[in-house]
Amino acid sequence: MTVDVQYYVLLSMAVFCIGLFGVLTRRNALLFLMSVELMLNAANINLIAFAFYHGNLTGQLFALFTMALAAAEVAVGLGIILVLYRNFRDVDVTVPTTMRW
Amino acid sequence: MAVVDLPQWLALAPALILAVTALVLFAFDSINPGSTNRTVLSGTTVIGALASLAVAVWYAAAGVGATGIENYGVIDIMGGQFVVDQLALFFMIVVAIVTALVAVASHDYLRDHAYQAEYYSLIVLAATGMSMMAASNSLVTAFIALELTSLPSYALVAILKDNRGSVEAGLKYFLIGALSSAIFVYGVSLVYGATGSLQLESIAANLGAAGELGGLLGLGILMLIGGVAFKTASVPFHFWAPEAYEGAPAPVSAFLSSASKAAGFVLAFRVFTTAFPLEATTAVIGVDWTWAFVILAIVTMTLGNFAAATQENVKRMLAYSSIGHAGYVLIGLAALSTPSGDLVMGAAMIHLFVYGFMNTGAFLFVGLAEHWGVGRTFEDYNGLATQAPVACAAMAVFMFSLAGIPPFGGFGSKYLLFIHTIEAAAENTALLAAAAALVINSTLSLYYYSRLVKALWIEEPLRERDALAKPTGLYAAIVAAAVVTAVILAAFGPITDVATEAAATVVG
Amino acid sequence: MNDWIAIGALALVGVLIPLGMMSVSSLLRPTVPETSKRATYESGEVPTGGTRIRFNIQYYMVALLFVVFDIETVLLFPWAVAYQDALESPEISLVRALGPMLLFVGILLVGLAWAWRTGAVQWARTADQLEADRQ
Amino acid sequence: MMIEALIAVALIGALVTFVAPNRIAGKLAFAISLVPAALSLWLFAAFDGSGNALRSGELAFESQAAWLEIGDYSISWFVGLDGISLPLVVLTTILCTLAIVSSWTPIDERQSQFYGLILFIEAMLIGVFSALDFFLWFVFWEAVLIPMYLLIGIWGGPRRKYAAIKFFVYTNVASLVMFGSFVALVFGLGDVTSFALPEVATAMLEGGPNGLFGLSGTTLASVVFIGLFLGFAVKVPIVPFHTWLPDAHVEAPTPASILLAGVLLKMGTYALLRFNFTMFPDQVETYAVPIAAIAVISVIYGAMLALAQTDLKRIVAYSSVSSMGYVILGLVAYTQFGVGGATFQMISHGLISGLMFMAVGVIYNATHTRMVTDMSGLADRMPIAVGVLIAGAFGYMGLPLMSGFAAEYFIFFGSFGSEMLSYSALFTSLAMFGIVIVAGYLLFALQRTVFGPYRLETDYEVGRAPAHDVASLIVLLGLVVLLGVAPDLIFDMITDAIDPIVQGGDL
Amino acid sequence: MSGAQTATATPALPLQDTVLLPERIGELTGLDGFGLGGELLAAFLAAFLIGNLMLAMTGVAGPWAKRKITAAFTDRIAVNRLGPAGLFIIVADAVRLLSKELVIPENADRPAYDLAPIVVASSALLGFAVIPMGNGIHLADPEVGLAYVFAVSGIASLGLVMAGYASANKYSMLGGLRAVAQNIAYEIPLVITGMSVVIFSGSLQMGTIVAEQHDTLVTIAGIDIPTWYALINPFAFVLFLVANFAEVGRNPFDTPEAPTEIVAGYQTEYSSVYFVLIYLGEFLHIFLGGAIIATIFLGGPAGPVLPGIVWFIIKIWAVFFATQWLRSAVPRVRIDQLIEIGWKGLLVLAFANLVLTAAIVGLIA
Repeated sequence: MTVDVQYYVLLSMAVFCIGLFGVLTRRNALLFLMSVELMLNAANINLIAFAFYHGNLTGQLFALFTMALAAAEVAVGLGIILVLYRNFRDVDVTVPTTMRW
Repeated sequence: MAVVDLPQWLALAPALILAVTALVLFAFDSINPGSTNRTVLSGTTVIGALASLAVAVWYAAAGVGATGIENYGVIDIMGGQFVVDQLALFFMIVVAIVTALVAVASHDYLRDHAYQAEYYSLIVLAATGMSMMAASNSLVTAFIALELTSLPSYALVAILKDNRGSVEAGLKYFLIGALSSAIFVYGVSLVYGATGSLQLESIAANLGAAGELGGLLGLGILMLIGGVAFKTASVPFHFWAPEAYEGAPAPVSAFLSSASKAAGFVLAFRVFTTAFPLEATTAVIGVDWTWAFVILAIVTMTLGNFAAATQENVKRMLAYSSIGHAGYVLIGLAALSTPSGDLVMGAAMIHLFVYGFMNTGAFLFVGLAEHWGVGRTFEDYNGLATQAPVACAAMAVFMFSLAGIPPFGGFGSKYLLFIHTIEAAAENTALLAAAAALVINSTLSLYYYSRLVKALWIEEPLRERDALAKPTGLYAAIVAAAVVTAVILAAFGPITDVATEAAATVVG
Repeated sequence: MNDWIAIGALALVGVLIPLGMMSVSSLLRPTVPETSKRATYESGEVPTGGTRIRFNIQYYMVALLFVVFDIETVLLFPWAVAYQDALESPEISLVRALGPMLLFVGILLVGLAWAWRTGAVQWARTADQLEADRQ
Repeated sequence: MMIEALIAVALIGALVTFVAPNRIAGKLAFAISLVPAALSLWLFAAFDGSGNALRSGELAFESQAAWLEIGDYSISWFVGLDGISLPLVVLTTILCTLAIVSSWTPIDERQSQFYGLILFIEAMLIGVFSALDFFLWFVFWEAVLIPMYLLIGIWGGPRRKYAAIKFFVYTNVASLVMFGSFVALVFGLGDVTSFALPEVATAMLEGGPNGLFGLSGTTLASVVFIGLFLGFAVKVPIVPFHTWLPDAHVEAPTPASILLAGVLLKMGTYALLRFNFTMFPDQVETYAVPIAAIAVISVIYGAMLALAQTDLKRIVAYSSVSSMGYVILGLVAYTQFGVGGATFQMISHGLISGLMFMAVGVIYNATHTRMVTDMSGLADRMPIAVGVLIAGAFGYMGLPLMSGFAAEYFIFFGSFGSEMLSYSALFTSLAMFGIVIVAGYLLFALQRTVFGPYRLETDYEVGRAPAHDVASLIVLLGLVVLLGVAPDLIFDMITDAIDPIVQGGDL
Repeated sequence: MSGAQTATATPALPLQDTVLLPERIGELTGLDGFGLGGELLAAFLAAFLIGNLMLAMTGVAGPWAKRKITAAFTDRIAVNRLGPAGLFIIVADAVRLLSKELVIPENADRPAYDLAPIVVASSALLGFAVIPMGNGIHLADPEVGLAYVFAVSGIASLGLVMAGYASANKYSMLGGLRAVAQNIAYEIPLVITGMSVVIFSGSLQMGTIVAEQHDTLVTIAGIDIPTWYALINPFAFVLFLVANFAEVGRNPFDTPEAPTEIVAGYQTEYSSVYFVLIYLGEFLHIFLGGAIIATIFLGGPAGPVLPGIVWFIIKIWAVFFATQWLRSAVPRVRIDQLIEIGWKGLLVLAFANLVLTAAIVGLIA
C-alpha cells in the first residue's frame, strides 16, 4: 500500500502553514520556537517523501542533517530565551523594547 | 606553484584552517577554563584568519579555479558538494580579512568580558561557516554552512548576557533567523521535490524533468530567495538588522554586517547562477526570477537609505545603511538576464569587497566610541575630532567612502556598479530604474553620512569630555581599514580582473 | 504484511490495556470525597509554598548537552550500518572508511572536554571552586 | 613623472602636517608647499608641449599607466600638461603657498589639521588640472570638495555650518549631473575604448555619438552638452547658480576664500573649456547666443549685487561672479583672442581675487570687521597693505599695466570680432558696461574705508600689518603687474593650445 | 504466500523469523483472505498476544518474584500463605490495588496527571514489537528495529516527567527531573554502545542482528560457542548492562525514586490503578531492557534443546534477576555522582568502545 507523493506534500504544507501561523500569532518565545520546529519538520516530511518518490537517498540524508541542525538551533535558542528571561523576567517576545538602551 | 601536488580536499584549506583555529581555541579554553588572556586568544584568532587569508590569496594567485589553460581549473570536492573556484576564493578572502579586523578590534572592546575564549571561538566558527558557504556547491552543504554561520552569530549578538539591549537583539536576530532558515529548508525540500537532486549542477540538469511540479519549483525558488534575503539583510527579511546591529557589541555588528552579508551574497550568486540558469528555469516556472531581484534591489536600497536618513543613533544609522548597500549589491543578481550580467555581478562583488573594509571600519569606530563611553547619538559624537583626530579622520574616510565620494574605494565600486548597470540597461530597461535608484540613493546617503562627519569635525562637544583612551587594537584595526579604503582605488585593476573572472566562471 | 501495521496494533493494545484497567478499577474502587486527604503530601506537614520550585540550573545544562549529543549519535548510525560493507568493498581504504567517524567523534569529544572543563556537566561545585568563586 | 612628484609631495606633506603638533604646523606646511611651487615653476620653465591636449597636441610631462578594465572600457592613470593647464597648475601652487602664509595670523586652533587640509587641496587641484582621463579627473574633481567643506565648516565664521553644507550640496549635485551626462556620452559614442579625454574628444569630432536609449546622436549630444554646462555652471558660478558663492566666501576663513576664488572657481571654467568648448563645437555654435546672454547677465548682475554690498568680502565675491562672466563671454566668442583671453583671465583673476581676499583678510585681522561702514581712513594706519589693496582694486577695474587690463582687453577684442557669435558687438558693449559698475563699487568701497579720517567702530588697535602678510601681498601684486606688462609670458603658450580648438570650431 | 516457502527461500539466516506472528495468525485463522481488514485484525490479535504475555510476566515479577528474591538475599521467607509458594498473592495484589480509592491531590494538573501512567506503561509495551522471541513470536521486523526500540523506550522519561510535574508535589517534581536527567545522561552511552554492535551486524534489523549471532565462534570440547556479541565484545556488554540499569532506574541508579531522599519520587502522589500502571511500566521497562540485551548481546532466542521462546524468557529473567540482586547488594549513588558518572565516565567509555571496536574490526578485515 503506497501513498501518492502529492498527499505527502499536502500534509507537509499543512504542517508548514500551521507552524507559520503559530510564528505569526504566538508571542511566547517558546511557542514561537515550537512553531519553527514544526516548519522544519514539514520540510523533513517533504524531503523523505520525495526521497521515496525519486528513489534516491539524498532527501533522507538531508533530513538527518536538518534534524541535527534544528536541534542545535533549539539549543542556542533556549539559551537565548533563558538570558532573555533573566533580563526581562518574561519570555514574551513583545516585551523587550528597550533598544534605546 | 605546488597546488596540484596537494590532495584535492586541501582546496578547502582556507575554511579548514579556520575550523582548526576554532578547535584550538576550544582546546585552549578546556585546558585552562575561563582564561582571560586576551592577547593569546585574539592573537590565535588573528593568526588563523591571516593564515586562511594567505592560503586563499595564494590559491587565487596560483590560478586555482580560474578558467584557462595554464592553471588548475575549478576543483570539485566530495562529488561536487563543494567547489573551489575564483568566486569561492574571492569571498573566502573577504571573510578572512573581516575576521582578522574584528578579532584585532575585539582585543580591546571585550577587555573586561568574562567569556573571552568562547567569544573568539564563536567568531571563528561563524567565519568557518561563511568560508564554507562560499565554496558550497549543493543545497545541503549550503544549508549546513548557513546554519554554521547563523548559530554562532545568534550567540555572539547576545553575548553581553547582562545587557538588555544585547539580549533583546539576540532574541530578535534568533527569531527571524530561525524563521528564515525554516523557510529556506522548506524551499530546499520543494526544489528537491521538483528536481530530485540537491547538487546545484544536477538541479540545473534536471530542471526539465520537473514537469507538472514546476509550480513547486517556483515556490521553492521564492523561499530560497527569502532565506538568502535574511542573511543579506535585504527586504523582506531585513527588519532584524537594525535591532541586531544596534544591540550587538560593535565588533559583532561589524562582523555580521560585512562578512555575513558577503557570505549570504556568494550563496545567492552561486545558487541562482548555477542551479537555476535563466532560460531553463523560466521555461519551467514561467517567470524570469531576475525580476524579483530588480524589485528587491530597488526597494531594499531605497528603504534602507530613507530609514537611515531619519536615525538619531549612529549605530542604527549604519545598520540601515548596510541594508541600503545590500540593495546596491542585489543589482548584481538583477542584471543576470543581460549579456553583461557577469560584469555587473563582478562589480557587486567588488562593492562587497570594499564594503568589507569601510563598513567594518565604521562599525569598529562606533565600537571605539562605545569603548570611550561617549554615547550613541550624533550629538554625543560632536567634536570628537578635537580629541581623537586620527580615528575621526579614519571615520571621515569611511563615511565618504560609503557615500561613494572620490578618491575612496566606495566610489570606485559604486562607479563600476553604475557603469555596468547602465551598460546592461541597454538590454533590460528595468535596470535603468535600478541605476537611477542607485544614484539617487547614493546622493541621499551623502546627507546622513556627511551629517556624521559634520558632527565629528565641525560641531562643538555638548559637554566637557575627559581625555579619551587610545586602545591599540581598535586603533590598529580602524586605521588599517581606513588606509585600505583610501588607497584601494589604486589597486582596482587586479581586483576587478579577479572579480570579473570569478563572476564569469559562474555565470558562464 | 506491513511491519508498521503490527506496531500500530501493539500501540493500540498498549493504550487499551491501561484504559481497560482504569475502567475496571473505577468500577471497583470506592470514592470518599474528603478535602484534607487531597492535600499535597509533604511528609505529613502542612504544605508550604508552591510546587513550582526553582531547581538546579545543571538540569538545564545537561538537557542542552543531551539534545546536541543525541542528535550527533543519530548521524553516526548510517556510518555504523555501512561500515562492514565499506570494509569488504576493495576500493575503499580503511582510512576512508574509518577516518570520517574518527574526525566526527574527535570533534564531539573536544566539545565534551570543553563542557567538562567549564563545569557544564558538573552537578555540585567543590569546596575549592567555591573558594575560587569567593575571590 | 614630474606631475606625480608634485601630487605626491603635496599629499605626503598633508599627512605629515596632519600629525604634526599645532605649534609648528604652519611653518612646516609653508616649507613643504615651497617644494611644489618650485617644482611647478621648473615645469613652467621646462615646458616643451605644444598644441591642445585634447586635439592630439604635444603633451608636456605626460605619463600614462593602465589602471583597470571596465567591461570594454579601459581606465588609465593619464596625466599631462598643455598650454592651458600648466599656468593653472603654477597658479595653484603659488596661491596655496601664499594662502598658507596668510593663515598664520587668523588660524589659532587645530592648525595641523587646517594646514594638512590645505596641502591636500593643493594635491587634488594639481590633479584636476593635469588629469586627462575622465575617471581620474573626476576623482580629483570630487576630492577637492571634502577638504574645502571641512575648511569652511570648521574654521569658518558664525554661519559656517550652513555655508559648508550649501557649498557641498550644490557642487555635489552639480557634479552628479555632469558625471551622468558624460557617462551617457561615452556610452553613446560607440567606438571609444576608454575614458581618456583626448580619445573622447577625437571621437566627438569624428561624427559624435550614435544615440543611446532611443535618443538620436545629435539629441544626445545636445543633452550631454547642456548637462555638462549646468554641472560646471554651478562651479563657476554663473547666474542663477551663484547663490552658494557669497555664503561660502563670507563664512570661509581668508585662506579658504583665497583658494576658493583663486583656484576652485577656475576649475569650473577650465572644465567648461576642456569639455563643452573643446568637444562640442557644433553645440557651442547652436547655443552660443543664450550662453553669451547668460555670461553678460552674470557680468552685470554680479556687478550690481556687488554694488549693493557693504561687506568687503561680499563685494569681492560678487565681483568675481561678474569676472567669471567675462570668462564665459570670452569662451563663447570662440575666437583665438576670446578663448585665449578667457584663459588668461582665469589666471589673472585668480591672482587678483586672491590678492583682494588676502588684503581684506589682513584688514579684518586688524579691525575684526569687514563692514565698509564700520571703518574709514585705514590708509595712515596700515599704508602698505592698503596700498596693495588699492592696486588690486585697480587691477580688477582693468587698468593698464595690470593683468586684468590685458585679460579684459583680449576678451573684448576677441568677442567683438567673433563671426560665430551673433550680436557679438551688443554683448561685448553690454559686458564692457560692467567695468564701469565694477569701478563704481570698488572706488566707493575704497573711498569709504581707506581714505578720510581714521575711524573704527570696533575697539581694536590697528597697527601695521604683519611682515609675512605684507610680503605675500607684494609677491601677488608683483605677479599681477608682471602679467600686466608682459602677458606674452603665458599668452603665447595659451594661444598655442587654443588655436586647434578655435580652428576646429571654425571648420 | 506461505511461511515454508520463504523459510526455504532464505536458508542463509536460520533463526530469522521469515514469517512474523501476524502472518502466522493470519494463516491459522484464515484471516489473510480478507485483505486489509483481515491484516489489521490479525495484527491486532498478535499484538494482544504479546501484550498479555508481557503483562503476565510483569504480573509474576512485580508482586511475587521481587519479594521472593529480595527475601532470599536477606535470608527471609517472603509471601508463602496464598497458594503454592504464595503465588496467588499476585491475584490478591491485583484486586487490592485496583479496588483502592484514587486520591487525586489538589491543584494537580489533571490531564497530564491522568496521561502519565498510560504513557509510561504503553511506551514500554511498544518496545516489544520488534523483539524476536523465538518460535516465530515476533510481531514486526522493520529495518530500523534497534533505533525504534531506543526511540520508544525513550518516551517513558516523558511520562515520568509528566507525572512528576502534574502531581504538584515538590518530591514528585524533583523525582521527575531526576528521572529525566538520569535518562538523558545514560541514553547516549546506551545508544553508542548499541552502535558498536551494529558495526558487527551491519544492520539495525533485529532479526538480522539475531541471525548474525548464530555462527560458531569456537568449538570447545564439542560444544559450539556461538558468536554472541556478549562474547565477541564483552566490554560493550558490560557497558550496555550498566547503562541499561541506569535507564530503567534500578539500583544503584534508583535516585529518581530514592525513598530516603524524596519519598517515592514522581509516583509519590499516585495511588490505586494509576500507581499500578506506573509500577507496571517500570517492570515492563526492566523486561524490555532485558529483551534488548538478550537480543543484541545474547543471541536472542538462540539456545540448545529448549525452544527459543523459553531461552528468551530465561535470558530476560536473568537480567531481571541481576537487577534485583543489585537492588539488595549495592548502595545507591548520589544524584551528582550519578550524573557525573554518566557524562564523565560512561560516555567517554562508550566512545572509546565504539572507536576501538571500529578500529579493531577494520584492522581484522
